[in-house]
Amino acid sequence: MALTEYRYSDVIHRCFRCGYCKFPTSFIEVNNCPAYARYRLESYSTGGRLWLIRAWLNDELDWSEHLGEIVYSCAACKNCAEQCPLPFSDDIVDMIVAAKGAMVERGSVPSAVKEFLENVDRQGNPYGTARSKRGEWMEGTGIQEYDGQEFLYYVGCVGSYDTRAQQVARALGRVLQKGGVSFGVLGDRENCDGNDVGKLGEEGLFEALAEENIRQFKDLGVSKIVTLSPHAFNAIKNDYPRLDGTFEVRHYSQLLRDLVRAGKLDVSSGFKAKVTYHDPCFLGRWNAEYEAPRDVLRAVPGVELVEMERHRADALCCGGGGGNFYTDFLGGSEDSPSRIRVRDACATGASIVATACPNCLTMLEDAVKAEGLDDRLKVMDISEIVGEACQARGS
Amino acid sequence: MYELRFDERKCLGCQTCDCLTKCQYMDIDVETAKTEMRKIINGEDSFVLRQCVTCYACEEYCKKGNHPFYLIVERQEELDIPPLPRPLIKQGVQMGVPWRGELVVQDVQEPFLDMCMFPQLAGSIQGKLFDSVSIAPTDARQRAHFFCQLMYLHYARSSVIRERLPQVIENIARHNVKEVICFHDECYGTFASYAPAFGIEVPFKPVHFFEYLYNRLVDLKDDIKPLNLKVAYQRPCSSRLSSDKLHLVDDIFDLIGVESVEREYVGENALCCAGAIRMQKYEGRYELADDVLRRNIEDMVRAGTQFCVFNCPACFDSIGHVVARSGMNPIFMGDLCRLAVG
Amino acid sequence: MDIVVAVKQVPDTSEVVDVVEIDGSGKDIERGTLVSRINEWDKYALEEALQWKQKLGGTVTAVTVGPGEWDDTLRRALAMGADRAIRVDEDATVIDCSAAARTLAALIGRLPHDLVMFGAQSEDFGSAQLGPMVAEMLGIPHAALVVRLQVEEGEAHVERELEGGARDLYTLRLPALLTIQTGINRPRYVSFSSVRKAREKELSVMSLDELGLPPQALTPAVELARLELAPAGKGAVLISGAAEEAAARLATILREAGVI
Amino acid sequence: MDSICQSLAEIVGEGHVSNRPEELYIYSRDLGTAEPHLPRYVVAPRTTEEVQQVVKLANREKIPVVPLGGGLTLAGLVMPLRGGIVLDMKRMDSILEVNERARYALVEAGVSQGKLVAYLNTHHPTLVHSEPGAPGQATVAGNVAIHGQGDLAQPYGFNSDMVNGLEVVLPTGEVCRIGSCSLAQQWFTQHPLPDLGLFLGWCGTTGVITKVSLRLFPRKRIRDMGMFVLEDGDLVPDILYRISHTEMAGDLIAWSQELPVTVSGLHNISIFISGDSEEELELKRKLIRVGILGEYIHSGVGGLVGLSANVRPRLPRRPPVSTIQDIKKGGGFEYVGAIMPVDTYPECCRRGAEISARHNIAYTLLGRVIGRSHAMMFSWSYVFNRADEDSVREAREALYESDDLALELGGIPWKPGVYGQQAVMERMDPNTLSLMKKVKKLLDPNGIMNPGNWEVS
Repeated sequence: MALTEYRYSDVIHRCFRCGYCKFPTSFIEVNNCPAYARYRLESYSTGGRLWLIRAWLNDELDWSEHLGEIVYSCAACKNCAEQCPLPFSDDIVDMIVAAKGAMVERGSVPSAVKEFLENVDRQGNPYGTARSKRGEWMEGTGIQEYDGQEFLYYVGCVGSYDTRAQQVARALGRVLQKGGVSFGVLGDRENCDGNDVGKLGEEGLFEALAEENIRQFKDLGVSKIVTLSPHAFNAIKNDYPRLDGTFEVRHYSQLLRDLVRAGKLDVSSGFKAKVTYHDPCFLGRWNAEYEAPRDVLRAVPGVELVEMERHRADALCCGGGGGNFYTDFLGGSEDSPSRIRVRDACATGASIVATACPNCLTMLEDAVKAEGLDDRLKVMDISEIVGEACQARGS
Repeated sequence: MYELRFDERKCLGCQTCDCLTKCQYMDIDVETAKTEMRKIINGEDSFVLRQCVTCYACEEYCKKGNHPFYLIVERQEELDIPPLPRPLIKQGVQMGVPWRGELVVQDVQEPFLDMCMFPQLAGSIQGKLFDSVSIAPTDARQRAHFFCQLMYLHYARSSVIRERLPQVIENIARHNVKEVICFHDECYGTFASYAPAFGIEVPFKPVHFFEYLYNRLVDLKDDIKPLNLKVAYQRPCSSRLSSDKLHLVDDIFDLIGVESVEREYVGENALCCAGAIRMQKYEGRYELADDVLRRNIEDMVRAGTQFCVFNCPACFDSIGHVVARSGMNPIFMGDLCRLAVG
Repeated sequence: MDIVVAVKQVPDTSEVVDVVEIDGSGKDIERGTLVSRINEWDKYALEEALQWKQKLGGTVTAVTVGPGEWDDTLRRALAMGADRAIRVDEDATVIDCSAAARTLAALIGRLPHDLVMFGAQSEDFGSAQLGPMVAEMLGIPHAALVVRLQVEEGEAHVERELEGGARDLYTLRLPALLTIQTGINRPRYVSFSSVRKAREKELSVMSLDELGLPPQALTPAVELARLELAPAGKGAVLISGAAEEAAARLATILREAGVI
Repeated sequence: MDSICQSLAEIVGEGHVSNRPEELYIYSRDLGTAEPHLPRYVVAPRTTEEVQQVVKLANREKIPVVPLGGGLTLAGLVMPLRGGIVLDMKRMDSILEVNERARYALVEAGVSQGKLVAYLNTHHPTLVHSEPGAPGQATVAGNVAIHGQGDLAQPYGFNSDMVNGLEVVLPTGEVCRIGSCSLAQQWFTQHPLPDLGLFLGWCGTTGVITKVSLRLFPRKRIRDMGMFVLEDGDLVPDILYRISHTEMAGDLIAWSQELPVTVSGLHNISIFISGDSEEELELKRKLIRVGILGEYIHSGVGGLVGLSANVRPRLPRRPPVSTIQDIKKGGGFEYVGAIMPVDTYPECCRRGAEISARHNIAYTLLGRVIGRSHAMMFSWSYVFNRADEDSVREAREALYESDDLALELGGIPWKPGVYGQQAVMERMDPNTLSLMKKVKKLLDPNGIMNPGNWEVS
């Protein structure tokens, strides 16, 4: 693709590389951009990335696996969009996604990205595990297949296939049951929501997935959706409508808050621990939902909620966004964002780092192991904490 | 060129000279008032031209429907005795120059709300009260095309108003609406008082913002939850050009169930925000501004004010934070009404 | 430079070994729940062909013998960049290599071919015979397990992979047939939109007699007696814990096993 | 990977070295108008020892070394003019010590201005450093290496006058400490030892600064500001002189710009004050407003906005957020800053506006007082469109003309690019020049440190 065909050809040169995109609002650390945190080379900062993209589209640079990795190491966490003072700040992430799109159309993407996309195309999930195994997580939970219930509980790929995340998918199921929510799941019929496929620049595949899902949801008469993953929440809330798929979608943390407030969920057994909350990008910066998860935690007796120095719109991403939980361009170092993040969490003195995203959960959990913090810090999903808090006393 | 239609005979024949005798900033008896007005009419210098703090009030005091304040400003300019330091005049005059693009005529329907220099406040034009309203400008880069210019009465630059106003009126008229609701008192004053006073054609009917609010509230009567608050209204200079609309403030307060507090500085006797006074060049003006502000605020507090209600964004900007600092809530009239209808 | 690439569609068993089951006949696996895809090796053959077309011009034609569903794979080949695709309409799951070879030879024989490329083997039956057989039937030279290719002046210089990573080099006069080993290149990603665009490209279907072959041409030389699943392996150990410990643990296991 | 890359990787770890086209591309480009120059390697060290080994290797192999901080000089001072190794210091970003009582902070060279501000805000709210007003990623060490100034310049002078001690890796590889830290772990003063000021202002041509001890100052609880507006720029020097006389003001900045139209043709003096109490502030306001500005206001030549308990100040963020580079929607911005006598302000403005007009760029002129009007840093800023070669050229020419203007008016270009450096050295006393040459030769026999800059021919 030539620069002239690029959607942002008239904007991309306007990045000055002043570097605000690397920081949180307070400027306390230069590593609030996950990719820059990991590599600490200008090429991996958002500004550097934009300049490199422009150089590539201008034929000043050839495509290389390394260039691909630089571009795809963007976790689409939106910290740059949050911090960039220029008028086009809202478009920055999309400028990078559009460049990924150009690479996808040329067929030159890093191997890990290729696997991710081919797996989703074949099996409806990035791991390439059989579609026929998607529903296995729900065995023995008594959770029903969707059949006209009030809510469709959309689990997503990570919750369906990752062993740790499956526990969370079940935990949330149990909590919803306890809360008397009428809901069902799709099991093997569920397909990838496409959020990360889109963020990897494979617009065609994203639309195919979205249209397929929308058709299925409509056929089943779904009107309300509750998602386990903020990624699915983001896609269904912000992208499906333009494909004529408008549903009343909520992230589960929002639903739990209502249940607790309405007294439909008895959390009186409580959960005694000092807890810090990690904001998932696709809940926080992408959808400005910072309070619901915190409200839920505050509602649980015994939970002492403490904040990390960087939180809410300034939270450091776990490094799993934009498909990186699978492609892993940000892993393998003590500078990996997930490891920095668990060190941040540890510094608060909390014994639990809670999150509300299966991607964050698995990223942080691996990081806790890698940091050897197993004995000091436990990674839990909010639904698990609530789950424990609504165990009837004594049981 | 447009000229001020000032009836000298009315003025010279006036026995009360309320314009000057009622002035809150000058202590003038009828005799002096007569002499000074005569000088002013004859285009001679007068201490009035220097002592005037440009609060617009005399436009309201004058019972003869004459335009003493417009006249004073004319003379301040002719005799080159402006109340402000020159750099601030230059700055102010340049503020109204469109420099970020030509006028973009949006397609709008009535009711149409003219936001003048304040598109950034469009955020509060929403909800039931405004559901069918379309507004312009919506983009800060467009605002100079809608700027009513009346502010320059504080700058002894009536000529600038006359020079630019016709174009601004033309810009608004190009939106093809019969009625133009004026978000800002200043705009209403411009179209309803200043323009006629200078024989400037206004091809649409200006509607006072409070008039719209009042009528809309009447429509929504059933949705109104009385707020039961004690409020004080901060009268802007420009409301002196539309005293006939002042009753709407209390009418609205009644509708939304707020009590306007008993205070000294109210109605004719209201104190301005003193924002203009603070910038003036004469010795003591800065201190005067502080004094006016202090008296105004103390009066509100003494009366047990909970909310201080604004129409003019300039007033809000210059004293809103002091109001807040003194334990009251500054709020625009529109937002107060929105609270009431939920 | 005209290149013909033979491709095959296979069931995707990569991630799902445990769900593979033998069907009633005992001669095939349950294909019900399995999704199918292009044979891994064939991707490399196609990529290699396309890269040479890019360098030298000419055409790339993808061919296969198989049932209607296999059009998906041909479409994928077209999406990758092949100019046209031809399917001989026969159920390849019931015919043997020699039959398939005869059919393909007949087809390829009718097409312009300076180079013919096969994947080194198939993921399902993995006999690795088809390429060589076709070469023999066409009477053109061939090289198997090619990991490097250089084409110039009517000759193909190839590098083959041998046991233990040894290599040998040959020069073949064109036309020639090569079976391509994985790793020779990095097959491109085929974007969804290019698959959509490929729908406009030519995909023709031929029958045996259009190729002038009698039905008995498909009589198998060998017959599949029975399929069996490999018995589940034993002694798998799951290592958990922090990276350092895990690594240490693994090292000891390997040492004990005498692997290192 | 060639052998040098290999050995660099052994020093700093593989992930922190690159000779790949992508990194070389990014590090070959400055944010300003300077033409790109490709490095051969990019290295991001974490410790002084690593820096030391890299420099030793470079000195042995005679490869240039260019230390890079925030990369925001805009004058191309951190571009590898002769190739070689770009040393990205930003990984060395630990704040090692803040001594409240002696009021200093000891930081590694890669610590950003933003981080120091944030760290002091949270952990030492009564202390503040002189923040230069560049984007937050500018580094403390980079700033003193170029004689930067900050928002405490008016009361306390150049940031490089606030250095209590340095750790430097010499071009020949020795780690050397300057100041009290050379005797013991004490970083509170450079004096009374013999002056070894061989690194400040040398732009990395005499060694790599790895640690800086920077003076901190009392941080008052409340900030306030006023804007004094004038038409007549000739009044500015006098007013600045008189305000600084009151000793009540902090940062003092006179500026004049063509856009937005509102401020066009005017001169503004931004007056910053601070105090621990309303009383203290009010005293300062009065002394400045009534004592100094009153007569200008009453005569109608000056107007005051703010500096009042009853006017809410619009205070800039620290570090400030700048968007000037986007004015042309072109992402390009560079300025010539020069240390000038305050009296030249009017002439700097007049001639600056002419230069801007010649190159049809809206003029943006600013003078920040340094010390009690001892000098000012005057900047002529030019925005350009990075995607438009002509626009870049216009800006570049305007910059050269501004360098010449600064010298013509008796000032000295600050952190000049190569063009400005040459212009300065042409006018310099030959003995001074040869002393510079001797110092450079002595410290850097192989000429590996940031070659092409401050090169005495």
